[in-house]
Amino acid sequence: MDVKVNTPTPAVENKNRLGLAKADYIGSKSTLCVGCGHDSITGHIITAFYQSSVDPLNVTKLSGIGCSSKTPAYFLNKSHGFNTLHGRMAPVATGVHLANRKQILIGVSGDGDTASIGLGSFAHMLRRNVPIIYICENNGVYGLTKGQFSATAESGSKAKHGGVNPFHNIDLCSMAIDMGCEFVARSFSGDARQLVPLINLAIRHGGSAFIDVISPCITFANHEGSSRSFEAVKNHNVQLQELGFIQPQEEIKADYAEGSTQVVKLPDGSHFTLRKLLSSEHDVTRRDLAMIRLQESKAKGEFLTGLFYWNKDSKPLGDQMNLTDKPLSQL
Amino acid sequence: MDVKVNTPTPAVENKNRLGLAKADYIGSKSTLCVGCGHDSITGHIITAFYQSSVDPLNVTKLSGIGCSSKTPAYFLNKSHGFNTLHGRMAPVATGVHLANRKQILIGVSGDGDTASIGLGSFAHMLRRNVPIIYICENNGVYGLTKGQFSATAESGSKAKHGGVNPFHNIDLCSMAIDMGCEFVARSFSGDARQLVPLINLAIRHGGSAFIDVISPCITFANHEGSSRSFEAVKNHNVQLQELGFIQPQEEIKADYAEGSTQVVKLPDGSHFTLRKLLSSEHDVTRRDLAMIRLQESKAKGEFLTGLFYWNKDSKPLGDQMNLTDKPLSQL
Amino acid sequence: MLKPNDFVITVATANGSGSQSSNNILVRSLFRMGLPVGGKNLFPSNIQGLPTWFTMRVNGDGYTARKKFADIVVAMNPVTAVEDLKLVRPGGFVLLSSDIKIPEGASRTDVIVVPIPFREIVGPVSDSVKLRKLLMNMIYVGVLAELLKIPDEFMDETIQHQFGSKSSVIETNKKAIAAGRVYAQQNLAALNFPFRAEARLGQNKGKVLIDGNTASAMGLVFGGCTFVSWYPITPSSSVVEAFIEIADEFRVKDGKRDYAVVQAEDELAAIGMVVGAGWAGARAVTATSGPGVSLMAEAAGLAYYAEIPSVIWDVQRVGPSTGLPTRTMQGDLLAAYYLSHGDTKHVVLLPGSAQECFEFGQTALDLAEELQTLVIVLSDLDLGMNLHIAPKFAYPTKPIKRGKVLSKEQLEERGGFQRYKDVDGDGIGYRTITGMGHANGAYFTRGTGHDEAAGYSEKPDVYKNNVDRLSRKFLTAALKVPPPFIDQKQGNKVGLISYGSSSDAMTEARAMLKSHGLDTSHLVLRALPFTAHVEEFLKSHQRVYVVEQNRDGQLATIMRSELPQYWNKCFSVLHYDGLPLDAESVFDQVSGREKTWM
Amino acid sequence: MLKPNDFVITVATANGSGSQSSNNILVRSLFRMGLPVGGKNLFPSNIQGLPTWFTMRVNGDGYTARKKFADIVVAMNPVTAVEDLKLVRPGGFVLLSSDIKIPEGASRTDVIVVPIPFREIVGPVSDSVKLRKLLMNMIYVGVLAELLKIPDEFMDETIQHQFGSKSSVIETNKKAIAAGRVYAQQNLAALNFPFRAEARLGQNKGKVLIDGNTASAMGLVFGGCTFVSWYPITPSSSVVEAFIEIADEFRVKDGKRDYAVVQAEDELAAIGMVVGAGWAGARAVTATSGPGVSLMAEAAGLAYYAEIPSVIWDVQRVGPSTGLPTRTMQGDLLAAYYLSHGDTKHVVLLPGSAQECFEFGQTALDLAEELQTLVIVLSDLDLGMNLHIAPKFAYPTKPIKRGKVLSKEQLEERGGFQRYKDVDGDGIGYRTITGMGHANGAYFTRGTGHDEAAGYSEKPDVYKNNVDRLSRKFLTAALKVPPPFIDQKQGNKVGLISYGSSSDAMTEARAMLKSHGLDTSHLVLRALPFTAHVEEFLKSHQRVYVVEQNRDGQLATIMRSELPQYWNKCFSVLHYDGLPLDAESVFDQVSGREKTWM
Ligand SMILES: Cc1ncc(C[n+]2csc(CCOP(=O)(O)OP(=O)(O)O)c2C)c(N)n1
Ligand SMILES: Cc1ncc(C[n+]2csc(CCOP(=O)(O)OP(=O)(O)O)c2C)c(N)n1
Ligand code: SF4
Ligand code: SF4
Ligand SMILES: [Mg+2]
Ligand SMILES: [Mg+2]
Repeated sequence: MDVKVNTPTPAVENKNRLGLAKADYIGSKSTLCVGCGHDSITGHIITAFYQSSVDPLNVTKLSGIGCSSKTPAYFLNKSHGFNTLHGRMAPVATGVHLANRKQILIGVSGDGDTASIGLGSFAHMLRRNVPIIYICENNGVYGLTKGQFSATAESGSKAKHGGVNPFHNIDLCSMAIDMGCEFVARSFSGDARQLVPLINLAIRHGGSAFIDVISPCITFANHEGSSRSFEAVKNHNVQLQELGFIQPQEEIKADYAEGSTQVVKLPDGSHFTLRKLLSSEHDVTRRDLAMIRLQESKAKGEFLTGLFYWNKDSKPLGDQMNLTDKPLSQL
Repeated sequence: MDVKVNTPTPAVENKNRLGLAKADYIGSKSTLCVGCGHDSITGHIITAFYQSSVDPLNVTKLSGIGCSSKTPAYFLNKSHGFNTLHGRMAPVATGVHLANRKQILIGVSGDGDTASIGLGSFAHMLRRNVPIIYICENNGVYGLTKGQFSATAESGSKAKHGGVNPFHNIDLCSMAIDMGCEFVARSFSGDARQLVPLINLAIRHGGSAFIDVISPCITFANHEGSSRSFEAVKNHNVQLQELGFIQPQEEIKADYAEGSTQVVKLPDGSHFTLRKLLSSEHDVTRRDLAMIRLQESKAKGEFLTGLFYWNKDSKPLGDQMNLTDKPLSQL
Repeated sequence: MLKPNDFVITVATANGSGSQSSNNILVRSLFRMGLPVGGKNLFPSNIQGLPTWFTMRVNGDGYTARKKFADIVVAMNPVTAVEDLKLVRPGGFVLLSSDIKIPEGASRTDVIVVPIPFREIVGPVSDSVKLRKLLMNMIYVGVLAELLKIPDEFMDETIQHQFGSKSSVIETNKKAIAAGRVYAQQNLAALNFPFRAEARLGQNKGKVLIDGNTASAMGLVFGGCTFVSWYPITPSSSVVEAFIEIADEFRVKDGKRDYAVVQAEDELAAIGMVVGAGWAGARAVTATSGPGVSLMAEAAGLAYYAEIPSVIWDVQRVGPSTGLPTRTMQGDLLAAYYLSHGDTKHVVLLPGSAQECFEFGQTALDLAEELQTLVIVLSDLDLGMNLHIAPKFAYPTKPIKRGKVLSKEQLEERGGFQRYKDVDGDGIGYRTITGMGHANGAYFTRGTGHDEAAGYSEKPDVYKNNVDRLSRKFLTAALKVPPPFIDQKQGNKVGLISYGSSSDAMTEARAMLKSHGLDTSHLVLRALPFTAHVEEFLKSHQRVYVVEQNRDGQLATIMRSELPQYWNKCFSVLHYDGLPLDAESVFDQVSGREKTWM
Repeated sequence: MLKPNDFVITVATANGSGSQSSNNILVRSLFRMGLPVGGKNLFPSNIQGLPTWFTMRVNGDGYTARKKFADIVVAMNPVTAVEDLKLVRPGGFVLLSSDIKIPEGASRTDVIVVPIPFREIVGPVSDSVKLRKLLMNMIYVGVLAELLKIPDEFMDETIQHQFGSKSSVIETNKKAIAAGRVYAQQNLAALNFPFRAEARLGQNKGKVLIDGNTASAMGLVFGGCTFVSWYPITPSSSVVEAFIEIADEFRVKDGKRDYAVVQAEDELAAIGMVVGAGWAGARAVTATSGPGVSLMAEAAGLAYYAEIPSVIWDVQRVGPSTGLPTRTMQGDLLAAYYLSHGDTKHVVLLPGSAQECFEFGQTALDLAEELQTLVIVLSDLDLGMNLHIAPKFAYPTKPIKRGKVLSKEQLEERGGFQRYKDVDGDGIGYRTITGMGHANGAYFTRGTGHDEAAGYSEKPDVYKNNVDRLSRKFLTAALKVPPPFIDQKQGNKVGLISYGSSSDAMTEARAMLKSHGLDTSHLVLRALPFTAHVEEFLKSHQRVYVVEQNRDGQLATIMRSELPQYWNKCFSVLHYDGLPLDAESVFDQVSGREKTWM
């Protein structure tokens, strides 16, 4: 795919290679609750797009419906955005991509939006490998409708006003792998060091890049007994790797000689780095291992985070279809 | 769950323990194409219900829309049946179960019905463990609308009139396991020896019992290049176990002394037998192993069949909810 | 001093700031005094931080509909203060948090702005910063209680009731209220505050102040509902949340429930479950709002054509699309009536009060089973989420009607049955339910073509006969649905037709019209299809105003198409800005047009 | 001997038995002779084995609508033979496979039953059992060709065209036809067969015999459609299947496509993709049928309210619910017009011929972009899947209209834009498209409340102004949609209104009425909202019959609600048994009612 990551220009202080300041990547003021995990993620998105010097005019923002789905209004206000319907971001994204496959798509959805009403379409979007940075801001509840359990809530988790979730929870990462997605990662809203490199990498991914971000709902799921409180997440967060991202022309500062860090050079001259943190061997290029890692961690009751699976050479839907170079929208 | 498998009565020739003949389990004449895999499955369902001496008055039949979904009209015509909407069998089953949880539910769906339009609801039904024998008659195409690829068609498979499927195929068994289903099996329409014991066992399962049955479409997917032709299925079918079912009071004829056969006694006095056929170790009580087996076989391009995962003590939705014993429908 | 018991208070705060319980205490204290009072919450589609308004109206004559302007505005929210100033009518009062600076030129000279140092007053009440923030809202309650002369006893009772056993909470709140009172006594005496609440002891005896959704939930619980599925959506979620709470209290025996509630994965599934449960013999309902109704369209057609008892409880909000999720509208009438493709038409119930929300719980389920079809109840956000006075609900005495369901014995007696045969000439066949235990009891249900014996058929005449019977059944429905309420006087030339949450404003508007010399009749429509009364009403008036809270005059649309002969008598009165209907809007439109005849 | 070129043949076979290509050869040979001919396939919702019927009608006057009875029935299917006998009119002929035994008493004496030993005749034609089974169908083609005197040259041309390069197939088929001919020559001369096809050379020059779905696909391909999504459903699948075939031929350059087609996972996704593609600037359409339309309701509201160009191509079948998937009906008019909750109303196009299916491909996309909204095209199974004569389609010369889309330069010139501002007074704002490259070009689209600048808003007046503008836009739509075709004569008291696939039967019915002394005017409605012509037409006639293929008189319902003042002139003529409309049904109902005035 013709991903529009721009070629470097000389660095100016507080400007990126496009000469844009971070402020050029912000959006309108958030209306979410103070302390909501989603707002942190918005910040990380802004950082990554700024760092990667993506031209906002080449970006299209999408979302479904929910607190999480409001956030595209809070970043990249120079980009077109579409806050669609509850659960329908995936098909809308499919159409948006095919209409103009030169655009970089970033979609923000929630766990209700993705794992309940949108589950089927999410799965099918992944099968088709629609190129989109798909961020699920996963808090285990329906925030905007006031705290009902979502399908990703751990079984046994307690609701704010009593009630225990009896049902098996959906792990969107293992499902994404099962559906053929070629970029599957999990992170935590509070972890800029992990999430920002992941978004930087996702910006350069050819197909669907799915990032499940645990993002606590401060209002309805931050109490004791909630499996998604900040507390619970911090206690159970196990990182698979330490991740890093080095922009094109940026100096590779760290000393990766020891060998425990893998450095992957990307076509635009940037580098992605992974340093193994877990004892179990993992190879991000192997789908079966990714699935096994997730099964193991699930059995242990951990939130395993990191990059699980990645195919560098992912072929987006528009390429599969042999579309003309000129966007269909401009014909 | 109060599964209504009836207590044995003295055996009469050509009658089961309820004193019913096999003819008491049939339905109206099939209108499917001659040679359609679905018709064979209908036969196996009739056999299993007859063998297990299930009273047809305690059975409710459900389906979605498709050639496959027509088949409930072709068996158990003394049972109430509901041919619902395309992709909505799962939620309808949820309501039917809760209205009267004394009924044994058998649902027949197709791969279009289950893996495309019904995918989300299928997944959520499994999460809730709605007790139903859920048979997906999987031919890789939309039979009733004349042969378009379904989402389970192998990528690379050829359509009858040209066209190659470019997309990742959904493996309903691995998805079912991932969604928490506690009875997951795959079989082949032509394999009575494997499928009939599976249905017999499913009749006695507490929760959702999912059986993915490869069922070739003779009209639209039986040509060369189709990954689901009778030919292709026979060539790639790899059996995980040899399965058997021994009804209550039936003599255990085979000599299982050698130890390679596992005999599981069920509460009603029947026995389920598994004889290992594959070199890889497998334990049907372990979800993670089931997932790994499927990943392996997928990588090899096999149709792995058999019982993948089974939790004997599955707790159906109605029990989880603490419903009164009397069916809600009779209040 | 104005006459007592006639004022409107609007409190402007930020969402999630804790004003909800303060407002609740205030409005419920007024209720305890025996006053006619209503409470309306105008909130944003947001969880925390955006502006929100709560309006209480006390009116001695019983009018509790929204008014365009308030007599008293409590302005706590700096973000909206300038706008909030505009909410008060000339001569009214603004209790302005003294933290807020109104910019030069934005203030008003025609109202009395009273700065109040809420933050300072609350200071001594609690040590906790967090608590003080919440208790600020209790200060204005205290100030208002003092200004309006609400005796402590009513406040105390209300607080007691609200917080129950949490005695420390009770004490702190009382302390805050007292601090407000003291401030007012010491500083606001000079105001000569003209509004006053005067107790009418016993006048609210046997009544409750309740939101329509809770009333609906009670109606369903006591109306024999055994199955509920839902997918959360504002403003319908509280129907189910209240159902769970009430049913958990009243319908659990020996730890066992005689009802099931399932939170579905979406609305397609929610209605699918209802159709399944209804088919298998449960009394089943799903609650939703507009977007959910749209998603239920396909299954609605199935319920209609395969004749499956089922209920959709639609608490309407502003559409189209996601619209304004927290604003009110009567915008789903056309969608509900014609829901689904093909020739479909559904029975629609239109509750017009909290009392009716309660009653229609059973009515909807009864009609669904008697008519063997989908029934759609249209409530709305104003009716469902705002506070209305209603008589205490009595346990329903009407026997539950399950319609033509054949038991094993009845089937035996009849020697068989044909599911879709019109034995009784009313278009309604007999059905059996799974597990009924008769060897000839089974039949096969489908949304495809079927004959009288429920066999598959594509035959032209079989299809036609079947859908013609469904048309007959719809005629039967017109005999069974709740007839309209009619208040009619011989000689009245002008009639008004309204439905749903418009009732409060209508009563007031009629009084206003009457005081201006226009005596009007009133028909409150309670269901579709139309009963014969509607035509009678149209016949007996020269001009009929159809009042609706939508843009397109959806009821008028249906009236013209079904009773076209009266088209030139009918005029639409429309209100569709997301706010509850107010009497003035009706009065203005009706009297404005009546002038052309006067 | 009757007059030539006036007969109806119905062939009764089993589905999947291979009769399709035989029937095709027959009907296309008649077409090649220059005759007015239509072909209708009446098939079951099944792949193989169930009964199916193919009817060809040749009519010198050009009437090709369905007739209630056939002149000639070819009875190949033992299962339905007794019923099939009833399809022939008194005096007609039945070519009965001599494998079929008609039970005593079931035969008819008022028709001529001709047993034909198809199996024996086909014997020598091929050695293969399987092939012989298929070729049996060519035998009746041969017999009919001989009886009707269809010259070999036309048959040969057709076969050549049908089978192309497969010369062995051509030979075998010719052989079978010849065998049928020889049998007829030798055995049926004594019949004195009264029907005859007489060539009208050149009369079908410049014309094609085509199904509406293929025509629609061509219209979309040449009308600038760049995006198609679909979920397979009868009878709409062939629109997309034909689109793929035609676009693959005409719109691939250097191996690159300038269009995308996605088979979606369901209809919710299909419309979601169209909305996404339309929003991002593609010309996007999805094809579906009734159940799909119901599932698209929520997104339809989004397209309306967020103003997104999008097209639904609904090939209607019999509803409600899954209904009769392979039968025809005009049952989705109300559903389409009011699709979705809230105040929504959509532009609906009503193609009435294969030619219009073609034209409306571009028209629908143009209107969707000009009006920035959803356009729903209502075709139906009869129009879409049956064979109709149409003029050869010319490559469209109308320029493609993309509506108010601002380029970077235009935006620069204007110094900015407000997405939802009614700059031109027609209710339509200006839009920009992703990737247009201007720093001020972006805006945020939502299905929630928004102001002129596309900012989020819940303000009452902002909401109201916005939806009032949408009402204005709908008035603009009424000026832009295709006006009706009107055939009107001064002095005609009676007018007929019809739409869609009814046209063929209408033309014939009017001729019948005229020959009985009733000269009628005719308005063929081609779109909603109504243009001014509709009212003009109603005004100028005393009685107007609204002919529809549905139970509920859906167009009449809309007419009463929008033009109620004419209610007492309008009468519904309804046909809704799943079969295509026939002239007699119209004639009977109109003349029956006219008697009350005569
Ligand atoms: C069709 C439809 N159904 C229901 C809703 C109501 N609704 C709004 S947001 C939401 C769930 C949001 O949950 P999630 O996606 O997890 O987002 P969060 O608010 O937790 O970030 C629901 C059910 C809706 N807008 N549309
Ligand atoms: C809502 C809706 N969309 C589309 C259809 C058309 N349709 C009927 S069956 C079918 C697919 C059937 O495929 P599958 O479930 O695999 O069954 P099979 O015929 O292959 O056994 C489709 C798309 C429909 N009936 N309803
Ligand atoms: S309710 Fe929860 S998810 Fe929504 S904004 Fe508040 S903290 Fe965030
Ligand atoms: S089309 Fe295929 S799936 Fe359908 S009945 Fe025929 S063989 Fe079976
Ligand atoms: Mg969430
Ligand atoms: Mg299939």
